[in-house]
Amino acid sequence: MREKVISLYQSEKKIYPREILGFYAKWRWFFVWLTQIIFYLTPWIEWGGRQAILFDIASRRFYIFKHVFYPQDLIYLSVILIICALGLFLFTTLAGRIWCGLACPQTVYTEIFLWIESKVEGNFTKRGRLDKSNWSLKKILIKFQKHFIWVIFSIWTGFTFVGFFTPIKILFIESIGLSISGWPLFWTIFYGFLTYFNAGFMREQVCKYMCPYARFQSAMFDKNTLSMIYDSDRGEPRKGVSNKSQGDCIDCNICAQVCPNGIDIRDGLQYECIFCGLCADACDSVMKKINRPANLISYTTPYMLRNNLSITKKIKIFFRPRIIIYSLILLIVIGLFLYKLNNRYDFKLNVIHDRGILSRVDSNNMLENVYRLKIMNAGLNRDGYKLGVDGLPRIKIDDKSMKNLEIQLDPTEADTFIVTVEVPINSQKPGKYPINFLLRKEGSDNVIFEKSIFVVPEK
Amino acid sequence: MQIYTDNAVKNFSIMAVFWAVVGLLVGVIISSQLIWPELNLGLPWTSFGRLRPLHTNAVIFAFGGSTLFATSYYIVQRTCQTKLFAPGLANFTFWGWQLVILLAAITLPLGYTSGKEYAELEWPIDILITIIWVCYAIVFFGTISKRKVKHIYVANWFFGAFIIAVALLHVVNSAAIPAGFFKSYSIYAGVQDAMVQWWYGHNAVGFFLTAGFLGIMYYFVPKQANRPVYSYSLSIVHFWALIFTYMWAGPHHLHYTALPDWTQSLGMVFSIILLAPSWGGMINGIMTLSGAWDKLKTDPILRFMIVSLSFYGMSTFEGPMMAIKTVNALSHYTEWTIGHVHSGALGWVGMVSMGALYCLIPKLYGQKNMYSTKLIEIHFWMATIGIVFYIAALWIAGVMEGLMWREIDPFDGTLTYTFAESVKAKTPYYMARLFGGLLYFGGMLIMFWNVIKTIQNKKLIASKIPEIS
Amino acid sequence: MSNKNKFTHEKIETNNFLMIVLIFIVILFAGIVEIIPLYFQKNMLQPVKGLKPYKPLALIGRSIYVREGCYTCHSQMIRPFRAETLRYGHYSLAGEFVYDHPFQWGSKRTGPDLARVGKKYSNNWHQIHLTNPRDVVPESIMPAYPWLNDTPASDGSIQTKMKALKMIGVPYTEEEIQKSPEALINKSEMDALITYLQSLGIHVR
Amino acid sequence: MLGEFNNYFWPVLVASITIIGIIGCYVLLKLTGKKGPENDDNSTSGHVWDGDLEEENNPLPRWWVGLFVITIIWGLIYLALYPGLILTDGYLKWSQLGQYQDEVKDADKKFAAMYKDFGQMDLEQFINNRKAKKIGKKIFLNNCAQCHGSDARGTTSFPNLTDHDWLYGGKMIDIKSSITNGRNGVMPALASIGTKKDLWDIAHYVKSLSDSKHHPMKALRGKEKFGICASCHGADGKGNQSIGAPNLTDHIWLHGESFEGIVHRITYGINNEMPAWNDRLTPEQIHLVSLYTRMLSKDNH
Repeated sequence: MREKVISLYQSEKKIYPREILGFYAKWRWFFVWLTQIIFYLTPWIEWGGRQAILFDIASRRFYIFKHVFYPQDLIYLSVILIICALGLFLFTTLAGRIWCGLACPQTVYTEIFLWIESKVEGNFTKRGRLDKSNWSLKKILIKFQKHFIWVIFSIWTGFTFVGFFTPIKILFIESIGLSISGWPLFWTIFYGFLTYFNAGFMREQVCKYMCPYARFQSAMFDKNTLSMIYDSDRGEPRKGVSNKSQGDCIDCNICAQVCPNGIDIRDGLQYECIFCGLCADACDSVMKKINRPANLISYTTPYMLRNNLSITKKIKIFFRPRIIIYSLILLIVIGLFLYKLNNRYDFKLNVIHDRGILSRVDSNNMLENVYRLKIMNAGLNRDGYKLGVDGLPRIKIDDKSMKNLEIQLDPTEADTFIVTVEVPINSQKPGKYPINFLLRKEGSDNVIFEKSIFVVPEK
Repeated sequence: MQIYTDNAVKNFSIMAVFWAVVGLLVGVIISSQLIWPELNLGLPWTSFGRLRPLHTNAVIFAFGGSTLFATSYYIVQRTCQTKLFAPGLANFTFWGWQLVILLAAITLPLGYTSGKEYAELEWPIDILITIIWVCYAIVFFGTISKRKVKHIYVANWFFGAFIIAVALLHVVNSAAIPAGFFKSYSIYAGVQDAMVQWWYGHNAVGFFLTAGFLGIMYYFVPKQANRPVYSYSLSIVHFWALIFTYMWAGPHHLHYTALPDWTQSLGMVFSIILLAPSWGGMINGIMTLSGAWDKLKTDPILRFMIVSLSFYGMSTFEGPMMAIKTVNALSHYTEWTIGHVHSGALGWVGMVSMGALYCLIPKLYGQKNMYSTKLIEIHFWMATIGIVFYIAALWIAGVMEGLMWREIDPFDGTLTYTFAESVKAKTPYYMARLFGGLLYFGGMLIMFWNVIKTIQNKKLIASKIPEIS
Repeated sequence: MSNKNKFTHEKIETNNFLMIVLIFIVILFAGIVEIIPLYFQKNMLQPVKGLKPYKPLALIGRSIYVREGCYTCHSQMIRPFRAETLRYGHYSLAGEFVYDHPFQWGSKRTGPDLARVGKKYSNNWHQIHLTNPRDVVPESIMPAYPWLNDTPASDGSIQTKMKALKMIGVPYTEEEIQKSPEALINKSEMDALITYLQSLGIHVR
Repeated sequence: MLGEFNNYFWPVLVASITIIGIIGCYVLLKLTGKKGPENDDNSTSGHVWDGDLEEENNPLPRWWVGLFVITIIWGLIYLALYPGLILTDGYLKWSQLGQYQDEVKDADKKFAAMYKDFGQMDLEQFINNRKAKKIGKKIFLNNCAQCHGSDARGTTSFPNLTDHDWLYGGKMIDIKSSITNGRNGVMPALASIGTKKDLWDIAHYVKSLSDSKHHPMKALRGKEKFGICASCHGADGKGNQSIGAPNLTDHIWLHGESFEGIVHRITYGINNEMPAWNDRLTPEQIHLVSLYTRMLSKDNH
């Protein structure tokens, strides 16, 4: 055994992916545009005089179009998380790492940054040459230009991100006046830096080493999962342009050159592969040039590749039990979610039985319980509400508290109302009885029922 | 012909599966009690405060402990290519450990507790644990001493650190003055007791639930994937850095308490530094598996391993984040902490143990595979979906209650919510958590059945020790 | 730590004894730095003004608090945030816990913090609440503890308990220990637990 | 923090082990990264266990090393800025109590202006000011409702604040004083003034004062013994607000109206305590909640 100095760490070889256009690339760009338009424009949309989508963490109100959510509504977020996870399971089992290839922000921003890079520095060979060349004024200028655009883009991204959490128009005016400060400034810079660093430098390393989803997804695969496959039966042996007895692959290596993660798909499926399909695009364009059929590299399953299946067979493969179970669970959860969301009233009622006074007898021989009712207006207008109570014979809200029950609340206002409820003494045996409070919004049929208890004490 | 001594391994493996069922069942019961408090049926022995220590002890020390005993005895023999040192002592540790668990299962519901989390057992049991642990150390290090290969395999570094550290933690934290046979008082008080407790508590996670299970990972992942460990130098750096830094991180359980600022700062700094050493294990595991990517499609055991490593990565990222004071100010005392613990416990510890046991049990009973691979598959999916429900619910519940507790009315500067309102708002999350827990528990029942069927088909075999090449 | 890397790791991983010793040394530092100095920092050991060791009935109450695992759901540690001091009272001080063997700061608030619950509710309220929490707080998910009403507080162990605590530094006098059983006569566990709860955090306002 | 230690031994130890430990992590990284046993083909370490377990010689991933180094540097910077080494309180002089005091100061400043306006209000202005009423109610609910009930109508032993019966007077100044300094109504134990029968007679007399059900003969006997009671409750039994002795001639029975209860209180006395709020509420808040209480009693009449 001998000692040998090896480097402290593995320096990543920088990858210079070649630009390519084609079927998959079009889809990729489509998603870049789609996700980015949604991301950059959403905070600017107005609804009813305020920002349509705003997660106002400082005041714990979350606005999504007509809905105003309170911290108690975070259950919807929880359900969305579950839907996302189940959706990820379903899509991965069905179509592999399609999320990674098309819609993951890491991929999308890397794509954008690469595009900027290629516009400034030229195509992949020029970029490689530039990086190897000695530092000169020209190189500095080119590099400066690229980083300048990257930084501007990153800051704008960070700014937009913050705009989801603080009103973006005010933020915009503040930043023009250079008076943005505190947490908004920190998060703008932080998120901007993350974008710059991840999309500019880390790129495929995030997918290779860091991303837990990438690992998860690989565990979701089964043998019928769609993946990027090189048809080695057809392609091998390579270099087959002139010799008919040989395979279709002419070993032009373009498939490897376009790969943003720097792998050669012809070595088989690898964990680095994010299913972006650029190798398939590249190969198809070559196949077209040499008059061979497309799809030497294609998005399929080994089984489908080897057997020429009828459409019904293919459908059968797609609708295997696992897919059906996932879809069913997913549909049920989504259905419940939408139902709950749709039947959600824009006001809330919370009833708390008084701690200090369990029950007592007043001078008119009525047995009384006291409640605090917290009523929240989650709507857009100032509204009035009417309160009632039921659940026991002759139960009613006592006259004194009735006087104070003109409930009027501003939008997003919450207030507590004190209500004394009474039944005639001796009308009930000692014990605890369930009762209901009913709150109706004036001018509508929306009624909230909220359960509580009425305590009748031992003698 | 030399034969491995697998008696204790077999016993511990089976009991690990059994205690997992018990521990998870208690978990399901107490999570139901948080929705329907009457579910203790009016009995003192089944009330939440007595069953929760039973749940934590059962899953950590009974299930986790038995798994660690089983796998470490198995691995240390294979990687030293020799039979166990003092097999009789190993059998003693088995019966002793089961006795400890049994005593715990009796005394905890009866309310005999020292009142320190994860160290609730009273002093006579603590002494028994100490004796067993010393025997464990003798068997383990004894076996290493008579190893036939020159190098100590990396899995054994982790097992070794786990055994030594747990001994130290247990002895220091359990130091108490007895007041009768079933009652004792910690010799530390107040601030000092809190610091000792969380120095112990955090490293019960760090060494029992991390270092020990990394030992399991370092054997079964390369074995099952049939690939070499990814990086030798990474093993070295992350091992020493991990065991050094982990010990410091305890005070992050005491942020913003009466513990002095300086101790809190040290806890936070080392918790952050801990991120890279923790991830070292994940990288080594995942990169080892990466070469066997195609096997994931067909081998459910590898799926358990890769998912457990993903959860390990997520939890060890989340941990340092929650150790940051500003985050901790929100997350501490909330369900978020419980969600974090379970992403580690169900995701990492549970899944890697299941993977290892699925791998181990057929081998021990002369079978090629488990009774049913299909059932392993079903177990895997039930467990994974269960975890998703569990942690998605508790994360959000924690953030919600953290926000509600601190919400100040911008109007008049007073609190917006009463505590009871935050309790009430958590009910739907508790439901989702219970559903997730039931799925995970159901998966474990399937495993239990699968294990029984596998053992019924057993062939008695002697596993030979291969010659040193 | 790095000292062993002056030579290669080869030496360590081929030597069982060296491995054990090095692991032990490496894991020792944190405890030395984080735990022991707390015994030399003055205000960590100084009781706050007015704080006395738990009276016999409160001490029994504390054992019940520990026995029932109240710490699994209730913290006793108010953090210095305005939202907490508004809700629970003055933030907790190290000097309030010097007689707490073991500490009961807790790690989870399924129920509210109890560090200053003393004198906040009436004894009667506690009695009803512990017998069935939902009689007073309908939203509560706390278990009911009716059996505490029926169990006597005294099981003959109070003097053993106080002597044990005295041995580890709680300043009980011989006289207090001598007289302690009297304080438990005709008291139920419910009384004891309530007495303990009413004694919590009352020395700092 | 250094001042809390008697000498430099522990502070120096803490600081040095901490710094050496953190830097040691870096040294470990540096040393291990550089050297490693190499096999001839450079791919594995050359060690083999259990037939097929091997280790590859892959170097550390660069980003991981970067992450490790960044956290180490961050840790050192943090310890320079924040308290951690005992020897220094850190460049920022931060402490959690300092942070708390700042938080409270900021909040006080933020709400001071609002409270200043409210602190001068009279009842009329208060009733017409929605915001002031809402705050008054909130302060009441958060602090007073625990005993007096959310609707302020009290219960046994906790006075109803919405009637016109005031133990210590119902003027703003009285209410504010009650809240600010608390009240402690002490009725001494009077078992010694007579036999058990005498005490029962007094109870009947007390009941007769409000024309409640009583035995006239016993009451008559009780009147003779009432003298000592009159020193606080007055000869006419109308009470004394300066010491909080209740009016016995109305139908309000704070502690219950049973004979047994009355006799028990005469025998053993009673200690009725209302805590002082001057350390939890500001004068402006006390003003507001007093106005709120006044309003409630006004509402009822």
